[in-house]
Amino acid sequence: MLLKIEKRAEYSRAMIYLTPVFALILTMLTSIVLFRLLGVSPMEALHNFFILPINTEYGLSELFVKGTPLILIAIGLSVGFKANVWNIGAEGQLTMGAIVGSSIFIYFHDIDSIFLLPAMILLGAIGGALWAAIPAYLKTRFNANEILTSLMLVYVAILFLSVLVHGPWRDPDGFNFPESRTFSESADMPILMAGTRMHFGTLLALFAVIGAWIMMSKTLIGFQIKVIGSAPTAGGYAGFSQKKIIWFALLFGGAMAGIAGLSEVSGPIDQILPSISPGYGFTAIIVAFLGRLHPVGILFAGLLMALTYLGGETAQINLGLPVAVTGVFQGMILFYLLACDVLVHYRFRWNSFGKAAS
Amino acid sequence: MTSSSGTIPQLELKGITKQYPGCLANDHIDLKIMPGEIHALLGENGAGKSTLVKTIYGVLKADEGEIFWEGQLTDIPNPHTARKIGVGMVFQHFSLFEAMTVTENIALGMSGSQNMKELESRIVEISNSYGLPLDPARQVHTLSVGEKQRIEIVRCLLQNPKLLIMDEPTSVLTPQEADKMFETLRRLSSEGVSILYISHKLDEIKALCHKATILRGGKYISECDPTQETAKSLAEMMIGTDLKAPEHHDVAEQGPVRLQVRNLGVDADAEFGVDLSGINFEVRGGEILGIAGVAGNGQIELLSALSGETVVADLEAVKLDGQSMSRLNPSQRRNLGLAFVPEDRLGHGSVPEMMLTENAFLSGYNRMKLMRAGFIDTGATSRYAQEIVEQFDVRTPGINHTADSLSGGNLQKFIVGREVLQNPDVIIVAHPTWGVDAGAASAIHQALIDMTEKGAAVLVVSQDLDELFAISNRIAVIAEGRLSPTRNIQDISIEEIGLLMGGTHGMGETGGQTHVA
Amino acid sequence: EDKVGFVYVGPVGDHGWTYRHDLGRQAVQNALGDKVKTTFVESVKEGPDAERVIRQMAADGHKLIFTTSFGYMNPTLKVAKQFPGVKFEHATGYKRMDNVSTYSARFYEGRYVVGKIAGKMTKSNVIGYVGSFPIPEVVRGINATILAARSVNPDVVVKVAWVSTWYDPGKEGDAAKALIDQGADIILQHTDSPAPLQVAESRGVWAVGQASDMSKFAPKAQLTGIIDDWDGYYVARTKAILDGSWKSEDTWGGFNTGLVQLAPYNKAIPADVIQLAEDTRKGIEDGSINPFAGPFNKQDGSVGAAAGSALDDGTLLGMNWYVEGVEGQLPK
Amino acid sequence: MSGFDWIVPVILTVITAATPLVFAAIGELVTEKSGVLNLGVEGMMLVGAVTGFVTATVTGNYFLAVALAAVAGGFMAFLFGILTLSLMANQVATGLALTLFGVGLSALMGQEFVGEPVASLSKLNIPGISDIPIIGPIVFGQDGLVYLSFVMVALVSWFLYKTKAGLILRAVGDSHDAAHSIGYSVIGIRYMAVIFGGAMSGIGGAYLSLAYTPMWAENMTAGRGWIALALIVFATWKPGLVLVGAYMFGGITILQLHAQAAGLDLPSQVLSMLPYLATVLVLVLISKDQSRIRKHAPACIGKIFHPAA
Ligand SMILES: Nc1ncnc2c1ncn2[C@@H]1O[C@H](COP(=O)(O)OP(=O)(O)OP(=O)(O)O)[C@@H](O)[C@H]1O
Ligand SMILES: Nc1ncnc2c1ncn2[C@@H]1O[C@H](COP(=O)(O)OP(=O)(O)OP(=O)(O)O)[C@@H](O)[C@H]1O
Ligand SMILES: [Mg+2]
Ligand SMILES: [Mg+2]
Repeated sequence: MLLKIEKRAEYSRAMIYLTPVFALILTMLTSIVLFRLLGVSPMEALHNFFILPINTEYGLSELFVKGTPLILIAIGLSVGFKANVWNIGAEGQLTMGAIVGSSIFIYFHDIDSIFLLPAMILLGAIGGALWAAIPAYLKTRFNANEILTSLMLVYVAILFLSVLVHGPWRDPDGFNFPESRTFSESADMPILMAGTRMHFGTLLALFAVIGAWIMMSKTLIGFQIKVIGSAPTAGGYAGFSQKKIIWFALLFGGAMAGIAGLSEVSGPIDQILPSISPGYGFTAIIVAFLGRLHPVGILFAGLLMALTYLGGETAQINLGLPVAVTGVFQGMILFYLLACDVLVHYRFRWNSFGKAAS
Repeated sequence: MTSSSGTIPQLELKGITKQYPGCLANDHIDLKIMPGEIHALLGENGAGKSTLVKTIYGVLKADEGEIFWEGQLTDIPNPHTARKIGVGMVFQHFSLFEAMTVTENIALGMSGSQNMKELESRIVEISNSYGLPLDPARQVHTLSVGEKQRIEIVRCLLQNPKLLIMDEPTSVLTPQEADKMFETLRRLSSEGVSILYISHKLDEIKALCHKATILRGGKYISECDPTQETAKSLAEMMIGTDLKAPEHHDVAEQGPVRLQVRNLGVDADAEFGVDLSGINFEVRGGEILGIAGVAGNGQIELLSALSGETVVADLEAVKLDGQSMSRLNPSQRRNLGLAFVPEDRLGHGSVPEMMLTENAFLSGYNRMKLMRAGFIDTGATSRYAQEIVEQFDVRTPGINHTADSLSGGNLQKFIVGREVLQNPDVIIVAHPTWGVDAGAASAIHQALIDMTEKGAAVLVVSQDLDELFAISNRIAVIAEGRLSPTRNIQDISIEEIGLLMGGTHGMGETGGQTHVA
Repeated sequence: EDKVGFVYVGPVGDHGWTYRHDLGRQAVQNALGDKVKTTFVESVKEGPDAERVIRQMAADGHKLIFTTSFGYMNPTLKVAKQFPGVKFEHATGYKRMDNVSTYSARFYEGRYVVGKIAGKMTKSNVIGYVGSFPIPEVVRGINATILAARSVNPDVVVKVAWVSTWYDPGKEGDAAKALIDQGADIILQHTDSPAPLQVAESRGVWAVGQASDMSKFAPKAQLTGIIDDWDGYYVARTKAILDGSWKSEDTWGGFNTGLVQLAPYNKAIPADVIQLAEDTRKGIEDGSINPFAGPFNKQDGSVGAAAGSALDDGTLLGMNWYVEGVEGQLPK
Repeated sequence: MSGFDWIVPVILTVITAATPLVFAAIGELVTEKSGVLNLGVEGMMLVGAVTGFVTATVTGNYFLAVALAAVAGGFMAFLFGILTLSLMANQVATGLALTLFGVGLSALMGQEFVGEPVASLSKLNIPGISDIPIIGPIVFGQDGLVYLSFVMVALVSWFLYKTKAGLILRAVGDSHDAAHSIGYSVIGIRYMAVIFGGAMSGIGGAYLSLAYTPMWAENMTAGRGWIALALIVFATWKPGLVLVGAYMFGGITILQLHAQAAGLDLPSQVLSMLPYLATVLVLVLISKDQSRIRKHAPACIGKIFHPAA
């Protein structure tokens, strides 16, 4: 007798919804051990991680604030991953989006116009896309591996931001501290719900989810992306250009990351700081795969990922659990989610003899 | 287990059963092979042939059943054991490593460790003595399919097998190459080596094999002596019903020139590709032009210049109904009325992980008007896919199943159907029945002949001369990137074609025997 | 039981900036543990996360919240507006409100003393300085060092290597090595890890500890160390909350408040140099010495401060130029 | 400073900066050659770093410390293997999750050891020989791990290209289906390659906490795991080039610090960009020769293998 993993003839729809539940149950079981070891009541810890952060309206709104950049970026990346384009430099594109998007405010901060914010969002998208255009160019022109180029450009973008914030973009009234002036009313993302920080960027993220869904399932470009990603030769046969798709995937991913960056600085941050993202560009990669590269999946995965961060903060405050525990706990949840996913396409069977059920 | 007397079977299978999820691939199959016997395993696509031989080689584990090797009950848990007791196998889908050299590939197929220098000289020695020349230092991805197969064969021969399993070995070989291989097999047989031979080419089976076991739907059907049967009777045993030969219509009325190629030259972009030069031919409406040739003589380059995957600068080079297509991409060419069935059905003609509906959309969206208001019209796409499946008898549980879940023959029918239903003016088909069983092959041939009746021009590129002679009106041969003048099919013999094809690519000598149907 | 919250920018295990603040928190817990409960959140990134964490603490019933990084300035103010009943203390910033105090330490006073020692101890007349980012806080320290060093040894120069990070032991160590290879025989740093001291120890040159006494890492090389000591301040401010005397104020304390301290002097320093250092420290403490008193020139030769005058706090706060004796261009 | 005096210390600095990268990259190279992409290098390095440090502090035995660091890194990789090889989870996501996990786990393990110094790994010192100018300190004055890093590169190179086992490992990375059908245990071989990669990352981490900067601090790898990953692509999966890449990257990092200390008039951040920009530039130059990349890049990288049986 042997436990055997067997491919399902067709993927299981039920498992798509059930595996997160399995993962959650496994997480809870393991948490009992983990938190006992740390001398904390497991029930209380789980309550702090999963319930407390979002049991108020404000907490719930914060879930969206934290989830917004993750979802925006993951949507962009998922399109690239579908096309087999491995952009892992979203963090840099986010940074460039924030920089280019806010440049218009930094240089023309007196502007008071309803067109300012739309212009900033547009420029944010352009900034991110331009930064992603570098790997796209190097890939299509010189065949340079985009994993490496996009990753290296993350460091360059962050250092470039540092140059700006420590130099020309400093708030003139800010005693030379590395911060820009704070954004004016018309450069701010409108708040969606009074008294919270949930901002227009969240709507953009929802649009992105719906838009990407339509694009990938209903449009020719979405179809082309899937074909090129899955069988480039078949794409060539159909007349789809691989280079064009590489460009599109990187520019789209860059633009989404750029919008995420801009919506962070003009949303909750309100100014340019030396660091504008706690690694959203990298975390979003996990979100994209956790969401199985599907826009709706990404929406949920982004919110779940955000929740683990919020939960980590709550657990620190209320239970004195160090941030390290959040990392371990997060890693554990992700491991279980990824592991349980196997059930969507495979099933376990006890391999006994001669059982040939059909 | 050393002696192999004349009465103890080399290999005997009893009640081998293998269940895949949702498919009983082998259902209590019995089989017996004597030493020195060449034994054919016949069956339609998906009958369970590959499954059975993979079980013998230890790649798969049977759910039930017993294997007797030289009369003794033997467990073959993995290929290493199989090789150790003397089983060698040439896979249907090559088990080769593209980024490695011939020597490395062969070393990988042998147990234990080898001295590479020594191995190289043995490769040269064996491959020459059996007439399968190989350059041990070449990287596999630079080789033609025929050469790739030689690697697999030489890999087996190096281990002095007592049983050699060959899963569709000739589907990629020229007649000359195939004949060479038959010589090799007969020699092995006379040396006492048993051979289990799978092929869809029934004439071949008749000429080569002593015995045949026929499978259908995973079940053992019968055993027979192929020399006493006709190709038709063998095929009918496999299918279980009557086989209709394609109705060949004589050149009823020669239509106008539809596809015209003038002085086409292409520089190959792949490292070991073949440059094309001075290619001239035309295909008229209502006729089938066949292009024969050994793989690796420029077919890939020619096909991609015709399909639009490679664009050509010279506007005069490729024309459809008088309109230049040279600089158009594949989808623009389709709009003009071109359809194309590539050689590699999985990954080129279709996207393996995509559903049949999506694969129908892949090449059909323009001509079949499957887009509405800028969006994919899923309803129309499904109807189109359904139509292909029904009209071309594609056996699949449903149009929502992925292309890679279809057997090769069924997928080929689907792809041909997809192109044919687009009602093209010109259709180009590469290797239309590669590895496809007799029933499916005749359906595909019929579809192409039907196209000509509608006035379309059909271009078939193949190295299967039987096939070309069965359906073409005219024929030309491609060799080293150049095309011979076209000849009417009545005016040329298989031998002549074989001569034109041979002596060019890696084969040591020209001429020799040709394979006669 | 009242709650006092701390928001940290790094992990408490950084052995630098955050580590010292957490020692301060522990001091509060030890001193007033029967009356207050301290909580903290570590590794809170400047930006939206900071505002959420601060707000959550405020909403959770914390009476006093210390936000311990410059980048928390605006988030602190935003939350403070929504929670007028909660008191906030923001480290190293310059914006205050009725319920927001600011506090910082005049680390440059420590650097000035260190500069005197360095000027005396250097043989090569090159002081190496491992910088994090070119912000006024760091520039001030560099300038204080060279002013002091030149006051005892006019030939001294300071070479700076910026590592563009607060915390990367490897890179900080590499910068120290580069500086030593360029002739520096005293390594100063404005980054958080003890790596530069370890390098100095192994290369046989002098170094100065940062934030904590780092002599464990460089028993032979550490001349002294500039210690951040928030314990007293945190305990005092918490007490003020408990007895209701808390007022919004700006604290920028030096030696005189105990916020800045020096680690024990290395035994290898000659007595007269120790004497000089101690005199300087006392002078600063009692106000008779102002590190930024003129006359001195800026790097470009223009007057930094004229004789008889000294830089005011506003100028110090925004300092973005080098004084004479610092080599290289200040990144702008 | 006269003549070439400065060269020796610069080279010594470059060696220490490059060594952890060499370890992590050469291990991950083997993993990738078998067709598996493990992005969790950073996490594995950190767990190795803390394990090595704690062991050295507690036992004072550096040999044991390095060995246990390798075991710890290997264990992390084993977790990754269970998920991606046995349970067929996506490798990219699992690798990233492994990094999150490793950062947290190492911090938990090291909590009690922050701010504790440990003696640096001792250097080889052969009186007389190590004092030979220039050659002496560079060739004969390193700690054991530096020599080991070179040995590992040579060993991996020999293993991959000169042994049957190495051939099999490359074959598994080139086509897992073919390897399976001629009888190799794809999963088993990949487990070994993945665990070896983890062990090397663990040693790379231990080099940081025991030799480079002998201390433990949270997150002390500061992104070196990512650089190691990039170096493999840069090296087009060739062991020798990994060494070149690591030393080039380390070299440019050190030189830009020297340039600053020497007063070069450029923003420090711009100088800090140089190693990254140089890496991209060299990659672009290398990428022109596609056939070489095709020859060395594992075709199956990141793909999930599930045997049909
Ligand atoms: N890995 C697999 N998973 C599920 N079903 C499979 C698998 N491999 C084969 N099958 C099924 O088993 C049956 C037999 O397949 P097999 O490959 O043995 O056919 P075959 O006789 O070799 O066909 P062909 O002539 O096309 O090569 C097919 O119907 C197929 O659907
Ligand atoms: N992963 C799989 N899941 C389900 N069925 C599979 C899978 N892999 C292969 N099959 C089945 O295996 C059968 C045979 O596969 P194989 O690749 O041998 O095709 P084939 O029919 O032999 O085609 P050809 O002869 O043209 O090579 C197919 O019918 C297909 O249904
Ligand atoms: Mg088969
Ligand atoms: Mg077949």
